[in-house]
Amino acid sequence: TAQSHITVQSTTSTQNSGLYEHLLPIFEEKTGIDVRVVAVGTGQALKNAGNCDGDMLITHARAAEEAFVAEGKGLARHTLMYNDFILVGPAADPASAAGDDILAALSAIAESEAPFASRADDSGTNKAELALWSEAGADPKAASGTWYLETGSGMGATLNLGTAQGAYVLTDRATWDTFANKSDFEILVEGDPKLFNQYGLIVVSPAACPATRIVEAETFAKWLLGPEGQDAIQAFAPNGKQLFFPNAAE
Amino acid sequence: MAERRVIPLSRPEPPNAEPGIAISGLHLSRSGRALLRGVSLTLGHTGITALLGPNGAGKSLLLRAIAGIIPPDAGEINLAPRLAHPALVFQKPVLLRRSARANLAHALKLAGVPRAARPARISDLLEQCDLTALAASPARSLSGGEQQRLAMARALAGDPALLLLDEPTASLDPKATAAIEAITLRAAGRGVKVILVTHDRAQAERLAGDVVFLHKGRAVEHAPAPRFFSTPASAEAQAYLEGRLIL
Amino acid sequence: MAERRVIPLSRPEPPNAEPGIAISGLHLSRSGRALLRGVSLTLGHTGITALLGPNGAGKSLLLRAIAGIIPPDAGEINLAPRLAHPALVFQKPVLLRRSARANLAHALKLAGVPRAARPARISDLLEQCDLTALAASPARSLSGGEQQRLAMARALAGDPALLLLDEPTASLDPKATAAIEAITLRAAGRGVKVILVTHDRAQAERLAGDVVFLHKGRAVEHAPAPRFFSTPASAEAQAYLEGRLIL
Amino acid sequence: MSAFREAIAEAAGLIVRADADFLEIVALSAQVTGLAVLIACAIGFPLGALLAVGRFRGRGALSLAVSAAMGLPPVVVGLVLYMLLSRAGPLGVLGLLYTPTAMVIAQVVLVTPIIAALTRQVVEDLDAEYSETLRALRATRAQAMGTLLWEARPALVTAALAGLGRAMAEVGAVMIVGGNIDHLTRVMTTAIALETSRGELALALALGIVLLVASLAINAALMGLRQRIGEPAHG
Amino acid sequence: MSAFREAIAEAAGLIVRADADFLEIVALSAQVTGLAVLIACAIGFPLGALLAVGRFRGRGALSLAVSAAMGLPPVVVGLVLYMLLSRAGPLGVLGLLYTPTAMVIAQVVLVTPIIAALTRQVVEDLDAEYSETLRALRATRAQAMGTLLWEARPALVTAALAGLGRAMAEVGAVMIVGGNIDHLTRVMTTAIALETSRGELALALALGIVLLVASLAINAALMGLRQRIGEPAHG
Ligand SMILES: Nc1ncnc2c1ncn2[C@@H]1O[C@H](COP(=O)(O)OP(=O)(O)OP(=O)(O)O)[C@@H](O)[C@H]1O
Ligand SMILES: Nc1ncnc2c1ncn2[C@@H]1O[C@H](COP(=O)(O)OP(=O)(O)OP(=O)(O)O)[C@@H](O)[C@H]1O
Ligand SMILES: [Mg+2]
Ligand SMILES: [Mg+2]
Repeated sequence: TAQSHITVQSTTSTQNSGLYEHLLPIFEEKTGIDVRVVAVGTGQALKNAGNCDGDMLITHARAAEEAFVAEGKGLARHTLMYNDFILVGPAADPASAAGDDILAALSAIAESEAPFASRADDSGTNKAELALWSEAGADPKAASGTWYLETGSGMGATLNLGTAQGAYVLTDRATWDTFANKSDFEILVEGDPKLFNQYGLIVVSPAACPATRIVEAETFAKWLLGPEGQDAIQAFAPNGKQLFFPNAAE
Repeated sequence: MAERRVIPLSRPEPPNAEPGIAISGLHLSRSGRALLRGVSLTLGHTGITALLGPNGAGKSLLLRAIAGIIPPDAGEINLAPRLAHPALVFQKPVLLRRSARANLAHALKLAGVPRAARPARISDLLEQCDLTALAASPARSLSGGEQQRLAMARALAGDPALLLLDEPTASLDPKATAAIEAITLRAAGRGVKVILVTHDRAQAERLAGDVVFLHKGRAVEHAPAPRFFSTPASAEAQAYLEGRLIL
Repeated sequence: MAERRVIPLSRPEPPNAEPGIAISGLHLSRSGRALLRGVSLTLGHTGITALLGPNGAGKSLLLRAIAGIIPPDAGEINLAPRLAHPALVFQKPVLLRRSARANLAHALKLAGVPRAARPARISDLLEQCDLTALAASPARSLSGGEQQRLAMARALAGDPALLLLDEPTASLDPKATAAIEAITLRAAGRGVKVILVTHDRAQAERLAGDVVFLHKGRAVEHAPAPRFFSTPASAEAQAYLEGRLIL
Repeated sequence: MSAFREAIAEAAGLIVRADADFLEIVALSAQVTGLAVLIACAIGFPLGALLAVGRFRGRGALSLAVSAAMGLPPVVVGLVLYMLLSRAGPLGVLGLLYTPTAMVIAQVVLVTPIIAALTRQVVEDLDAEYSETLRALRATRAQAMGTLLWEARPALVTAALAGLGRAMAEVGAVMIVGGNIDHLTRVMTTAIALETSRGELALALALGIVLLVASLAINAALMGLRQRIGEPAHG
Repeated sequence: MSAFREAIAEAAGLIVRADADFLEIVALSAQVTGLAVLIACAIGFPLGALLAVGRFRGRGALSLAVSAAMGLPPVVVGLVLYMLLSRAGPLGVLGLLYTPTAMVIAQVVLVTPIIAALTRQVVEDLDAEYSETLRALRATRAQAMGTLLWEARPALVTAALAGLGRAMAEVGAVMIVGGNIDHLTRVMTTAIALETSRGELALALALGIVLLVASLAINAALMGLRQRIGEPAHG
């Protein structure tokens, strides 16, 4: 039984993958601190933490995270772990997007106007996707509602839509590997360095939010960023596949 | 308890020997109370039968059973084919939340009267029951007597061959009472069979050919009206007519 | 239209000269129809006043106005302080969906009778209205006459000094009618003021000290009962008593 | 509470500006909800009346099922429809998933039980009053149902309003079967959910306020109607 | 339709295994929903009766507001409560955000209008029948309300069931104010939403089936009650 607790505002991808169910029991066992995870979109997570409704943030939108710290709301941003984004789509691959070049794949999709489902929810994944589109020189938003489907929902919901409609989806690997409704979808593009996906950790500043349980939050942050936590992340491999790669030391 | 006497009707019977209404061994109970306890009766095809009896004797229940609204627990009710579709005027009429006219229109529709024929029929019914001036009034805002007259008009809408009237003049003024009695007599004159529940002895004497006296769920006596009122056979009927009650 | 005559009551008045009930210029309309058209009346503190008139004359409306249930459009109703809390028996009583006993218990509670005193009072009321055997029956399943008696018992629950009865015996058998009349007379004997609407001329003659005759929303005549029945002053009342109707 | 003030200003701005995107969302919401409630009434009124006065085997069970179905979780309804309508599903060929039609179907499924259950209660109560009279007038069961429904209309408006409330507020099911696709299946509630997940709370709240204003307007109109048709009842 | 078969098997498995986590979620759902509906009834019944028979300024407006509030979008309710209960909000010191209490509050806000609006309709209908009688018996307004509510109880059970249905199905608001925190604020509906976003459709559906079975059981119990208390009415 935990004496004290902290609240973590987190992205959905980490929760959906089951990472916390793996990490938290280990941490709680050791410290007796009860960690409560609220999984929402990155935008909402930052907003909630800005309202002092969380003691810690785990998100993956570097620019927004740095802005959060710059505004004095967070103590510091730490790199926690990474994985990568992947492009999934129907095995038939009507746009011939498969390969290891994400920009070429996106161009091919735009060219063939094959359906593509975008989260369009300002999440970290969505921001990464939009950056890739603009790097590929395409403006899919102009086709919104035709082949470019802006779902305005979470990763899982967007994947459900994608598999039902045969629409390509850019997703993070963790969510995809643990996603159960894959239908006939396959990973079409992976390994492109542009698909790197970094997760950051921020402890909410007690100066901005006096109610922050700073001691417990720091304890959890230290643990996650330290060897024990990093090892635990490393060890998380549902279905035998590692989903997150700890990189706090870097 | 006195034996039930079934005395043949005084009015002439139609050619066929079959009775108009034959009730045998009718039983009805509710929540453990026996309310009709073996009612057997034979009524003719025509004429006005008065159904008398103290409060709670089962008159309204019997009328509803004859109308086919409540199924008896035991026993049988046989109506001659021409009497198969009776109309019933309830003791406490329930009118629709519409105008008086719309209530009649509704009844005519249910009776299968073609739409085109309804307005004339409605006017006629309103006229008969002296409601013409109130045709557009919401039925539920009518006075007690007016509502009772509307219920009567509604029952007549289907042009029934059997008319079951449950205290139809209980809250009518003398003029309206006379009018309803006249309507009833006119209907009987056309061959309509009428069963009339009333607590008004004089009314029964004025209208009825025969009288059925119900007491505690039993048909205690059935006699031609003059005989019933002059020399009631059962002690219960004697007491009733004198305003006493035998328990 | 004949002039309204206001004739002083024949019964002895209590010491104070103030009238028991003073109604002046009472007007009431609904959906454009004038239903009470300037009713002015002065009634005593005690005694039984019969309120007669054809269907739709406005008797029930007047009773409800006296009971304070419907506010008049114009005019005034003044009740002497001791008559300030009248009880009303409606023409169509609305009973709660509970047992007969529970209906009385509810009325006693509303009348402020302490809980402990209720059972005895209920037994007494059931006894008076001959409903003891039906105490546990759901009120809404009672026969028409039984419901009317229960409504009477409920009105008596509050021990009112002014009793407004709207055709209380319309569907009662002779025995029950006699019983209710006896209760009414007993109450009047105790000093309760009673206003009784009835279409039963004989009943009015038996009970009433004075008669108010209402016609088309006007109090056309107010006279001691013997005089009213022997020599009605207005043409309308004459016609009413003879079963004719003047329009 | 500056957030609220901000939201109200934003809501006013949305209405005043009435930009095309916003109007598109409002229009689709109105279409989907309106159609769904109409269909739900068309099914729920007679179904409720049938449950109230019908005499057939399984009536009790059906009545219970309808009543329990008021608690159908929207996400589950959405899921089942998703499974049926998805390309891999048995009705996939219809191509209905992620169309307004699918959203209407989802709302009909959610709203019909509410309207039917409330109608059953209302008609049952009226039937207690009218059934003997209607039987004495020899009304067929269908005619009796028709008469009772007509007599019940003020209460049916309230039932429809309850259904409308549910339909207007519903997000879980339409999110799944509609997909909240911009310019295609985005309605007010899914837009609110989206803005919320974006952390745009003021904008989300503003949309909510617009929705509530619409709800108020519709309710005012229908309650006026209810009063008008209710009048003869007491008048 | 193997997905459905799978889901049903999964649901049966869940119930049979009844593992601790699952039971925890079910228990919390029952507590939150049960408490919310009780409170909503405690507010909604008298409020509805007051709207039906009360005579006070603003009654029409309040009645309209309650009726329109049936269409309160859960996400908006969740948002507003979030803003109030957030540590940055005016009630932040209470520390209620992300607790079951906050979820109960959210459901009360959503369910009370439904119960109040339906109660108003029912009591209004009864009042048309009883008002003169009660006035003749000199009932105070409060006594009249009490009597009418008591007479209305079979219909009130239906109103409560409609509210219960909404509460059991609700996810948007409890997701925002509860946070769907494992072992703390995770209830059936938020668990279903989570499993859906994980693509675990069969498991989500299984949870939905469990929820429906619970709903059926509660409805059966309450409809039995409704019948029993309704009996004297027609008996
Ligand atoms: N559903 C019921 N449950 C229990 N008792 C009932 C029911 N219906 C009727 N009764 C009882 O059956 C008896 C007969 O009722 P009925 O209405 O036939 O009487 P009635 O002869 O018409 O009396 P009245 O002259 O007062 O109208 C009454 O005592 C009544 O209380
Ligand atoms: N709410 C209303 N709207 C319209 N007309 C009404 C309303 N209430 C009563 N009336 C009319 O007022 C007139 C008087 O009604 P009231 O009930 O007082 O008559 P009454 O004298 O008691 O008649 P009865 O002997 O038939 O009971 C009737 O013609 C009736 O139709
Ligand atoms: Mg009777
Ligand atoms: Mg009257």
